[in-house]
This record gives sequence, C-alpha cells and structure tokens, in this order.
Amino acid sequence: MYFALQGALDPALVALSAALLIGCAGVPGLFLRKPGPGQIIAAAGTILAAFAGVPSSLLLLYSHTTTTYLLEWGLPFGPCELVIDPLSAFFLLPVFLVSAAGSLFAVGYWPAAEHRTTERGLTFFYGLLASSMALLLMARNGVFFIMVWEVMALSAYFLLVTEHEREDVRRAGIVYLIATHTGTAALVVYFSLLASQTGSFLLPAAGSLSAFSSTASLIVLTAFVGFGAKAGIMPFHIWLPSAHANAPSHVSAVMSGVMLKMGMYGLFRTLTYFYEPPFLWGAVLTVCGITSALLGIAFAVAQHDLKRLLACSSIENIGIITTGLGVALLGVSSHNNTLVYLGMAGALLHILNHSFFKPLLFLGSGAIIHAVGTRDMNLMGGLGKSMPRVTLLFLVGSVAICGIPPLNGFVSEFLLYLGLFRQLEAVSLTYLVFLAPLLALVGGLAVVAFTKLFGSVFLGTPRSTVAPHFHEAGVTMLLPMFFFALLCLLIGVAPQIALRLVSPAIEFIYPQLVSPSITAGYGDLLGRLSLSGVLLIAAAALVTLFWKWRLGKVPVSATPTWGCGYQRVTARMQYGGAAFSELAVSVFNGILRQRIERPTIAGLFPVAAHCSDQPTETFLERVISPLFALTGIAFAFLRRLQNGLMHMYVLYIFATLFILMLWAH
Amino acid sequence: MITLADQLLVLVLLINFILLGTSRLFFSIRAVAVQGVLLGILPGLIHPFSWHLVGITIVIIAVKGFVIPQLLGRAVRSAEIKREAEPFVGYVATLLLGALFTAFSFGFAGRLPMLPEHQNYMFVPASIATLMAGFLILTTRRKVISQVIGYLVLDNGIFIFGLLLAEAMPIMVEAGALLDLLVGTFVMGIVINQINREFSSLDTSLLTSLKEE
Amino acid sequence: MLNSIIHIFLALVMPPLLLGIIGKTKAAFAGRVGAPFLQPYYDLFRLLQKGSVFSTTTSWVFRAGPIVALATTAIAALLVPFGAHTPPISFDGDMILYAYLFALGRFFTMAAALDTGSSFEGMGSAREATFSCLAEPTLFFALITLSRLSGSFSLSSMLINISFGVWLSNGAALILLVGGMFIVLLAENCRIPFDDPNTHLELTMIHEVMVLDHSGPAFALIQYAAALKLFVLGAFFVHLALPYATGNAALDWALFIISMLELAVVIGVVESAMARLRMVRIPQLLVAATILAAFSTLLVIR
Amino acid sequence: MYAALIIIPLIGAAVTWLIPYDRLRPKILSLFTLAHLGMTINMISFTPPESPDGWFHFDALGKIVLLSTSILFLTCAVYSIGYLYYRRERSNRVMCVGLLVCLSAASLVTITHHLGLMWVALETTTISMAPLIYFNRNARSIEATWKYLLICSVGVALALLGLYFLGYATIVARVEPSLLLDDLVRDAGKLSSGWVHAAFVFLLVGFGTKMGLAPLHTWKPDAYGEAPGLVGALLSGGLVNLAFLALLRVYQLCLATKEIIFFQNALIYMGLFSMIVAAIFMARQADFKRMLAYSSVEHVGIMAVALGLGGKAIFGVLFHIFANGLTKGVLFLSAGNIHRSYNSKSTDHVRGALKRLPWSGGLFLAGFIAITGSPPFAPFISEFTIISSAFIQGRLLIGAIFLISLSVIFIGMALTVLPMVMGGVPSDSETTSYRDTVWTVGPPLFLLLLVFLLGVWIPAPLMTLLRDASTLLEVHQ
Repeated sequence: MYFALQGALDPALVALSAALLIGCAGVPGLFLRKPGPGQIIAAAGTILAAFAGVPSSLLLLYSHTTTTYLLEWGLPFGPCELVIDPLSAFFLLPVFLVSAAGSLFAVGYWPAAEHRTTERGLTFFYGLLASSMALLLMARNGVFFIMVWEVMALSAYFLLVTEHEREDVRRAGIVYLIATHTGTAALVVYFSLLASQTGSFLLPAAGSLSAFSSTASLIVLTAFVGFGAKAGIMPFHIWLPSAHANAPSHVSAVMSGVMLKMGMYGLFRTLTYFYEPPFLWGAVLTVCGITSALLGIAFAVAQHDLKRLLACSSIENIGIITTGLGVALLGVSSHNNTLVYLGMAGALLHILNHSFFKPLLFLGSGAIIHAVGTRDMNLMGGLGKSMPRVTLLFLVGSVAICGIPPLNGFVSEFLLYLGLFRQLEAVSLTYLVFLAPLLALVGGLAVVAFTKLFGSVFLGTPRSTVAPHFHEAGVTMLLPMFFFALLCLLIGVAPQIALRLVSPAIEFIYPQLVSPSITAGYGDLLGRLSLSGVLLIAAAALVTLFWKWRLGKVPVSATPTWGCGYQRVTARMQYGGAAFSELAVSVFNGILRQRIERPTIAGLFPVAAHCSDQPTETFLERVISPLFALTGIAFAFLRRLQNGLMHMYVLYIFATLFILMLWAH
Repeated sequence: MITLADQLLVLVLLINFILLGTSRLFFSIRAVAVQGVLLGILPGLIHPFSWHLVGITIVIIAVKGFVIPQLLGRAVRSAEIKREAEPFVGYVATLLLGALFTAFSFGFAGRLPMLPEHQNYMFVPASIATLMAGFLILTTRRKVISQVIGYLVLDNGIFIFGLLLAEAMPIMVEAGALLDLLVGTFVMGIVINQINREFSSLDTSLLTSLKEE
Repeated sequence: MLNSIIHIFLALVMPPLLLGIIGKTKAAFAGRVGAPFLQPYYDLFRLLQKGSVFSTTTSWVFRAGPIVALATTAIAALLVPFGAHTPPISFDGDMILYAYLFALGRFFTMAAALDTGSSFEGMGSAREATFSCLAEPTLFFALITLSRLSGSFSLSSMLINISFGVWLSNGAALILLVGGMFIVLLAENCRIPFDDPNTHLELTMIHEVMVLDHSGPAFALIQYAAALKLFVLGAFFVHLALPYATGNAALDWALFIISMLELAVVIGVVESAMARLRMVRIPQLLVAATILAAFSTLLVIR
Repeated sequence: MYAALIIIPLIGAAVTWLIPYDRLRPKILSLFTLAHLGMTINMISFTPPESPDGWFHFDALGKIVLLSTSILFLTCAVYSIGYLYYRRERSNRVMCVGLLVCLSAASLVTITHHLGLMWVALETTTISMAPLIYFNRNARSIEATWKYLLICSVGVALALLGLYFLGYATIVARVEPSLLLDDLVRDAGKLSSGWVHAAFVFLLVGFGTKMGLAPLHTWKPDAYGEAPGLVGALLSGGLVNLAFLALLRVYQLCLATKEIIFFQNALIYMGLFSMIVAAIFMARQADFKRMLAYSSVEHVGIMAVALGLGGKAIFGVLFHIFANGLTKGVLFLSAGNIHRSYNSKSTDHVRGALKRLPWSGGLFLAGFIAITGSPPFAPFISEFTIISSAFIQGRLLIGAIFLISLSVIFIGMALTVLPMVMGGVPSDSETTSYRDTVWTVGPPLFLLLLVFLLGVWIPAPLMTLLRDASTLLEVHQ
C-alpha cells in the first residue's frame, strides 16, 4: 500500500504516521531473542508517537481543517479515504495519550524478565490495538472501518487472554469475543445499509441523509447495537466487567479509557449523517444512558473485586456520556440550541475526562495488584502507609471520577446539569430536567463506591497477609499516573481550556449553533467556576496553615485507635468493603440480586459461622446464559437427524429430489 | 418390435416388484441379473443392427448379467446370510409404495414432451419407475447386499433412459453406463469384502457408529 | 462590598451560636438551666488549646479530613445568600457547585474515619455515605423548583426571589418543599431524629462516631465545620420558610439573624419533642422527603 | 497443452506406483504436483485456444478453480512428506497414486466444456478419493468410506440422469444433439422447459450431493472425520470446488434458458438450509474434525446462497472459492497435527494446544478466526461482499438469516476451538512422538500467509481473472 500524498508534511500526515508507528512499535520485540529490549523499544516508540500525535491532533482540532488521504488498496470496495476532521482529531487525543502512558506503565508492571512467555505477544497486540483505534478514527470507507474495527476487537481479545491458564480469564475472553462479534455483525448490516443508501461504501457526509425513512431507522438501530455493544451501553454491557477485570491493568486502562470511546465515536459519527433526527432516537439514547449510569454505579457499589468495581463505573460513565448525547439529540429535534450545545459539550468533555481518570485508576489498581497480589478488596487495607504516592494519585482519580470539584469530572457533569436546568425555560421537553436528580443520585452512589474502594484498599490496617511485600510502585508506573492526575487537576481548575477543546468538535457536528458569543459566554461561566475552585484550594491551604500553627503550639502524641473501651482490637474488626456498602446495596438489592449467605446464630455458644454476599451479573446470569442453555438443548434434539443410518441418508436425497421436482412442475 | 420392447420393459417393471417383495438375497441377486440381461437385449430391439451395437449388448449382458451377480453371490456366501431379515419397512408396505411410485412415474412421464417415434414406447415411465424402485430398496433394506442391489436397480433405471439417446450420443451413454458399472462392480465389491472382514457381517445396522450423539 | 464583608463576618462568627441556642432550648424543655449560649465558642477555644492525639494506624488522609471539610463548607457559605443580600460568589449553575462541595467534604470526612481502622467509625461513614446519597436528589428537586419559580440559575437569585408573593401563587409547592428541605436539613446536619450528637453510644451515631478519633485542634475544626454547615443549610432553609424582605439593607441583615435564631429554636424544639429513629427507618424518611420535593417540582413544572 | 495437464499427474501416478520406497514417494508426489502447478500458471498466463471440437476450453471459471485446487494439492503434497513420516507403519503407495489420479481428473473437470466428460472426470475424483478415506484401515474408516461411496455414487448417478435429460431435450428440440456447454447455451432458447426443469433438478441434486449441500451432506462429517487431515483438506478445499464448478456450468446454462429464477431460488433455499444445519450441528461439537466438516457444509451453503443472489455476490463467491479452499487447508492440516499429537480428536482430551504445539495450535486458532469471516483474512472479503450485496439488493430477510446463522456458527465454533487451544495441557493426556516440524507446519503456514495476503490485497491479475469470470455468470437480459 502506498499513499498518494496531497501537499507537503502536515499535521494530519504526522498523526497518520504516528498511528502507524504505534502499530509497528511492538514488532521488533517479536524478533529479538533477548527479552526486555523489545518492550523498551515499544514504549519509546509509542511515547514518541504520542509526542508527535497529540500536538498535531490539537493543531487539526483548532485549525478547523479536514485533510483527506486516498489509500490505494487492492480491494473491490471503492476508494479508501483516510480523513481527519475535528471529530476524529478530538477522539485521537485520548488514543495517543493513554496508549503512550500504558506502554510506559507496562515496563514496570509486566516486565519482560518475569513474563518471558507472554510479554512479546502482549506488547505486539497492545501496539496493534492502539494503532487500529487511531486508524479507525481516520477511516471513511465502511469496509476499511470494519477491518480495523475487527483488528481492534481481536487484538483486544488476545490482550485479554494473556493469562489464559486461568479459567475465569478464558471465560471472560469467550464472553467478550461473542459480544464483540455480534456487534460486528450488526455493523456489517449497518455499512451495507449505508451503502444501499449512498451507493458507495464511503461514509456519508454530515447532514447528507434524511432521517425519515425505514432504512434510516434501521441504520441507526444497527449502529446502536453495534457501537453500543462496544461502548458497553446497557443492555449490551454483559462482557464489560469481566473483560476489564481480567485483562492486565494497563490493557484495562486502554480498553476502558479508549476502546469504549470508539463505540461512542461510532454513535457520534452516525448521528452526524442525518438532519432532522426524530425524537425517538434521542429519547432511546437518553433512557439507555441514564439507566446504564444508575445501574452501572449500583453494580459498582456492590463489587468486592477492585477492577470489577472500576469496570462497572465505566458503564456508569458511558451512561452519563450517552445521556449527554441523547439530550443533545433531543435538543436538535426540538431546535433548542442551548440544550444541543451543553449536552454535546458535556458528553464530549466527559469522554475526555473519563479517558484521563479511568486510566489513572486502572493503572493505580495495577500498581496495587502488583504489590498485593490479589484483586479482592476485602483482603487489602492499609496500603496508604506503604505506598503513599500511589495513594495520593489514586485519591485524585477517585475524587475526579465522583464528579467532585475542583477536579475535571465535575466540569463535564456541571455542563450537563446546566443544560438540564436550562430546559426549565425551554418551550418543550421541560421534563428532561428530571434527569438532574437522577444524575445527582448517580453522583451520590459514586461517592459511596469510591469511598468504599479507597477506604478498604488504602486506609486502616492490612486485613490479611496475602502479600507481605507491600512496596511503592516504581517510577515507570508512577509517572503515567502522575501525568493523568495532573491533567485531571488542570481541567478541573481551568475548565475554559477544556471548553476550547470540545468546541471545534461540536462546531464540526452542528456548524449552525456554535457562535463565538456562546463559547465566550460559557467560557466566562467556567471561568467563575475555576475561580471558586482556586478559592477552595486557597481556603484548604489557609486552614492547613492555621492548623499547623496550632499543632505547633500544642503537644502531639500517638496512640492506637480508640477501641471504644474494647481492648483486643484486631485488623479483621475494621469495616471492610462489603460491610461498608451493605447498607447502600440493600436499597438496590432488587436489581443487584446478590448471593447472600447469612448464618443463623443459635444457642448460647454459637459455632464459628461464615457470612458472605456475592454480587452477580444479573443480566448475564439470568437472561443470556439460560437462553444459551435452551438453544443448546434444542440443537441437541435436532442433531438426532444425523443418526448414522444409511437408509435415512438416502431418504433425505430422495425427499429433496421429490420436493424439487414437485416445485419445478 | 416396438411391442416386444414394451413387453420387455413390462418384465423389467415386474422384476422391480419381485425385488421389492422378496426377502431371499440369492433370489434377488438372480432377479437383478435377469433384469440386466433384459436391458442388454433392449438396445438390439430399438436400434438398427450394427457391430457396435452387438459389442454394447455383449458387454452389458456379460457385466450386468454375470459378473456382478457372481461378486455379490460370493460375498453373500462368505457372509453366510440367507435372507433380508427385518427390513426397516415391511414388504407389503414396500410393494404398495412401489405401485404408487410406478403410477406416479407414468403420470409424470405423460407430462413430458417426447419425440413422436418414442411417443408410444414406455421407456421414460419404466426408467423412472425403476429408479424409484431402486430408491425404495435403498431406503428400506438393512443389508449391505440389498443396498448394493438397490443401487444397481437405480442404475438400471438410468440406463433405460440412456437407451433413448444411444444413437444420438453413443459415447456419452456408454461412458456413463460403464463407469456406473465400474463403481457397481469393483469398488463396491472391494468395499463389501472389506466390510465383511471388519464386521464379519453385511448388516448396515452395524455401520452406525459414526453419528451425532 | 460592605454586604460581602458582613456576609463573611457572619459566616465566621455566628455558626456556634446556633448550637448554643439549640442546646439552651433543649435544656429549657428539660427544665434545666443549660449551658450558656456561648458555650460552643468556649468549647472551640478549649479544643484549640488542647494537645492532639493521632492514632498510629492513620496516615495523612486522616489529617486531611477536617481541613477539607471546613474548607468546602466555607466556600459553600460564600455561595448562599444571607437574607436578601447577594453572596460574594454567584454565577449561573453555582447551585450545582453548592451541592457538590458538600460531597467533597463528605468524601474526606468518611476517608478520615475509615483511616482510623476502627469498626465504629467505619460504621458511621457507611451510614453517612448511604443517607447523604439518598438526600442528594431531594436537594436537586428543591433547586429545580426554585429555579423554575425564579427563572434563574444561580443560587442567590433563586433564593432571594422567594417572597410572600411567590408563596401566595405557589403555596402548595413551597409547603411540600419546606417539608422536604427541613428533613434534609436535619439529616445533613445529623440532628435528631436522624442522629443524636449528644449520645455517646457509638452504635447509634452517624456523624459523631466518624470523628471519634479526632482530638484537639482537629476536633475544633470539625466542630466548627459542622456548625458552619448547619448555618449554611439553615440559611438556605430560612429563605424558603421565612422569606421576609424589606428594601432596607441593615433591616434585612437583622431579619436574617433573627430568622436564623428562630430556626435554631425550632430545631431545638424538634430535638426535644422527638426521639431518634431506628436506623432502618431513616432511609424511608429520606425517600419520603425526596417524594415531597419531587411533587413540588411537578407542581411548578406542569 | 491441454493434454499436459492431464498427463503430468498420470505419469506421476505411474511412477509412484512403480517405485518401492515409501520414503521417496511423497517427494516424487510433491515434484509432480509442483510441475502441475507450474503448468497451470503457465496455461493461465498463456491460455491455449479452444480445441477445435470445442470439448476443451480453459475459461476464467476453470482457471480460478484449477489454480486454487492445484495450490492446495501442492501444499498437501509437501505436507504429506512430513505427515507420512509419522505413518510409516503402513504403505503410502495407494495414497500417493490416488492423490495424483485425483489431481489429473480434477484438471480434466476444469478444462473441459463437455458436460458428459466433466461428469466422467468428477466421478473419477470421487472414486479415486475412496481409498484415501480408508487410509486408517479400521472399522470407523471403512464405515465412512462406505457411506461416502454409496451416497456420492447415488448423487452422481442422478447427475448422469440429469445430463441424459438435457441430451434428450436437445433431441426433442430437433437441434444438433450435444452436451457441449457452448452448443447448449446457443440452443438454450429452443429447449423444451419440461425436460430442462427436470434436468436442472437432477443436476442440482446430483452435484449438490457431491458438494455437500444439506440435506445431501450426510456423508461429509463421517468422511472428513475419519480421513487423514490432508485428505480432509483436499476434500473440503478441492473437490467441493470442483463440484461447485459443475454447478456453475449448469448455472451458465440456466442463464441462457429462462429458468434462472427457479434455479436461483432453489440455490438460495438450499444454501440457507445448509447454513442453518451447519449452525445446529456445530454447536457443542465434541469432535473437532467433524466440526470442520460442518464448517465445510456451511461454506458450501454460503456459496450456494451467493450464486442464487447473483449481482455483486458473484464476485464474492468466486473469490470465496479461493478463500474457503485455502483456509480449509490451514484448518485441516493443523487439525491433523493436533490429532497426531494428542492421538485424539475429541475436544474433551484436546486442551491447551497453544502450550503443547505453539505453531499448530496458533495456526488452528488463526484458521478459525479466518474461516469465521474476520478481517484481515480473505474469507472476510468474500463473505462481506455476499452479505452486503444481499442487503443492498434489499433482500433483508435472506441477509438476516444468513448473518444470524453465521453468528451462531461463530459462537459454536468459538466454544469448541478456544477451549482446545487455550489453557494448560491436561496432565493425563497421552504423550506421542509427534512434534511440530518444518514439513508439518510450513505448508499450513504458507496457506495462512496466502489467506492473509488475499485478505488485504488482491493482486491485479487475480482481480482481472475474477472480473472476467463474473462476467460469465452475469444475467444478461
């Protein structure tokens, strides 16, 4: 394949070559006999690519240019265009950032020296995954899109099953593979229908299709299934928790931080095709979004597995993004520009934010697991003292993901809230404002989930001796986390910058409604927000100083925690994660369906009893698995047709001949 | 001549019914042999004389009438089986079905356009009826031998139709006929012997280990 | 400018007084003389003088707890209008910031509690987490209603907007709202019937049990933050319940102070009249509050 | 020229029959298949003119099928060097001779335009494969051979009757009686529909049986399951395509007559039925070779549906001849290696193949991904073309059924294949002498590379070949 270049070296070309560089970064390691150098080379290449790619994407984002490359390929599906427009450029940012950070993290987290057998494949497929995602954002030919899409899905699968000796990993892999393949099947239909509309496999231009045809609804439906399955919107989320929990942590970071966003990208892209979308589309998106947000975080509260909790919160965040998108779409349908702008801004900004704090948290969990050797939060505790830096960074991530000021999570939710409140002065769809309390509930549950996580992992005293060798993470692991924490804080205290990031993308999607005045207005508003954020930090500093001053004057002593009179306090008496969330979970138990074992204490001197409550995958275990079992039984019954009796086989031939003859005459 | 040919065809049909009705393997083998001989004679009746024709006739009579029956007979003797015990479908039912199918084939043949000179022959119905008889035997019998016989009958049916084309495209017909005979004789003969060695019986019910549980 | 200074001054000085009044009221109901009104101030100063003890199991998170709690409440205090006066900070959507600031404070308080590794404090923070997350929607329904009534999106204008005129036009909605917000006020500040600050049976407590291990200056900060929180939420509530406003600035300040004191008395009365609820009942009460608020929103939106 | 294609393998057969050394035979076999491939490529590039009597005509369809078949034969021949080394206990004379005879017959099928001759050649391939299926010389293999032989012979006999019908139709129509494709196409308009209908039905059933369209596929799982891996590869990658070529000839004839709609519908229904059957039988399949057999049924179904759809799907199906054949080669050869190494083809015993045989296991996994139509492998191109053309033609129901059965098949195959290759090797699995060697791994690897290459880049000559071929099969009203 060679590129017919138009024009000299330009940012788009740089981004393109950066994407390809990431893909090739893992290749040298395959051929090096000695383990280690390959990984270093890969990390270096990926980071270099990020250094080239991020600025160029920013340039493309601000200079509202759209660059087109024509890829000469030998396949009979029409020309293959590679285009970078503001929307693609916006989504390119997390791809480069997260993949680079992850590859650096891997050097410390999955050292080639310890994982001789798996490291090569891991590094290679990691690069493949990242670069396929980057190319996906540039692809404008449906077939090429599906090809890179599937490469992405498959390399993610191979990354996921890195430790395929473990049964649960294999199971997670199969569930993921089936889910993603079903999604791809939907996408095949999607692109075929698009081709039937436009006459070629090139993706249609923005606003070029009418939404009022049965085919249009079918297209959007297939897109919702195909892309929703990748993004993990309920009810297509079944694969997500186990997959993200069982992958190596830096892979989980990329999967959760970036790969889910590819699904969202597909939805955004699809919705740009149509002008005048009907209300139904926005309504469906909104409902599914808010449901995912609520149930996702409810599931997260119930988890005991560190990474499962994070994965479920990914469902929540995707839900918030989808809600924003749906609300914006409703705004388009009801010609309410404020709603469109704020919904879009909220959704896009939350995409960016989530791709900062979620990788931060996943990398942090990687560091923890690396130190402790388990994922069960009930066995952790007291890590704060042995790994203070990780603790601090993880705290930043947790606060950010709860959408609490002064960090970035708050900004996107703020925009969304504002959009919803603004509905009060809208002529139609005033009831959308009722989403605000639901979002608030989501926020409250997020606080529960992440105080539980943070508390039971880092605080208190160690609950068990699963791993005596707690140790602070190495610099290669801390650096990426620090970088993300910095970004979270930056966007948190200077949200105006973030708004300038998303505005071009919105302008590309809905050119009519982004006027400088609007942008400036909201920029000003966010300026006030950042001011109060700064004030908050200042106040905290002030109080700290005051307190330090007092402490300097009074005697300070240290004793064990007061046991309220009880003398023989042990570590196992602390409030564990399960205990912490028990009250909150009991409110939602209708949906969560925990497996609860409560022993009945009888007699004066009851014997030792065991008590546990396990969260379950309600949808997967109550709907999907029974369905599969049923199909299996039906098929087993039908398989009797192949009963090994020759005369039956001849009879089949005879019958076929007979039927065809009757049909023919 | 025409009438003679038709009478022979009627005999062929009768032999079909005999085959459907009998359970004794030796008997059915002989019946097939007779059918083969009849088919061998037929070309001579409908086509003008030519040495080529004589050649065909001799070959066919030799193979269909003597070689194959010999092979089958030896197989049966070595396997020491006398009769087709418990077929999948009873003999009466098979006979009725055979009658039904014969009627059907006459009806079917009536609806096909024919050359005027073939108009009042019963070649087409006879061939289709024989074909179906072969199918019936194949689908109702249990013993390998019976199934081979079924295949041969089916083959005879095709051969009868081939006679109509014998002068138009002789090579084609002969090639087809001979190749079928090749399959019928050697390959099946070999396989039957192998089966006999493996299972020391020619009951296809034993050949049912390959299936879906 | 002057108003802002008064605002900050009041926020700094007045909160403990409310506690004093509540205590006095309860004492009066119990037929005791009770502690002087300024007792909370004395307590704070004494605590600031005292030495402080840190548990060996704690880390810096434990120390961060009181600080953040106080800082967030302080910023929240800058967002709420006291009386008819616009607060120092006010912009569209500041009510969302207002709501989430408390979340931040809560996050750190709970973290600090969990850091001690004591089962009691863990228990307290678990309860705090659940109840406050149930109280969250109520606050937002209230904000929606107010925003609808005032047609504005900043806390100050939507609160100041409430007047007797509004009461006359949307009485039903506001009554529901007052009911809901009063429950939230009590819940958020851990007053009876949700929590009893004075009991020392740790099993029954929520907020107090979370701060068991704080001592000296740290505890002073916490006490002050709690008082400030009561003050801020109270100011919010007073706007709904007692929307007096005269054009005159000075008079309005006086009115505000008086109504805050009234509120303190009312809280005292409630505390004396009621007993603590059983833990299992509390979520039901909070959901009831949410339903009240939701109805009020429906009333104003339809 | 034409004769050479037939003669070379026959000479090879004679030679391999005569020499007494088992070790030498596979190498000679490979030499002659190599020569055959060279001859094929040479003839594709410099096509000889149609023979005067019109019996031999090497058109684009024939080229495609012969090229894929010849490549597959060469690969299997090279593979047999490594494979037969592990089967030294028995003579490989019959196998080598059978392969070469089959190759020569296959060439005959592809180069002739005389339907009768094509039928003879096809029957010859059937017979020549029978002893190869019986290679293992045990009860199961004799049963498989028996079923294969009887069912296929019945089918081929029906096809012969169909040809007779055609011939008789020419006589009835008072045109020059002939079974030459070109004559038939020329006179197609005059033929009486009754006979033509009957002919098409019998030919469809006959060649369909050979091809393995459900419900005529019953011999497939047994034969593929019991035959050695490379024979399975040739059956599913080579002979299937030959039978399909015969069907294509019939299709060409149908295009000329007015019967095309009926024939297309019949193809679509049988194809969809085959896919559904494959889906049903692949789920929870405990024998991975039988699973591959059903996968072959599935792909035969795909081809039939595509042919029925017509339009752009024709291009897809022609490309699928390559894609399917080569990928099946990868799967069967690697499956043969796994079978050798575990000495079992039950998925209960075969676990952790990636650990035990990194190469064969990896090849099997890659082959699975390729055959289920995932990019960047060739089957994706063909299958996507077919599906999309179904939807673009607006035949949503057909497309939906097609896609759903593909998904079910994917799930079924995944649940069978992934546990085989992933995980650790069970401690109780018996150890065998088999190890991955260049000779056993190289050929499937070569095929996989080919499949990958065709999945991202179709060379220009091949592209023109496919386009020429698809023009032969387009509806011209």
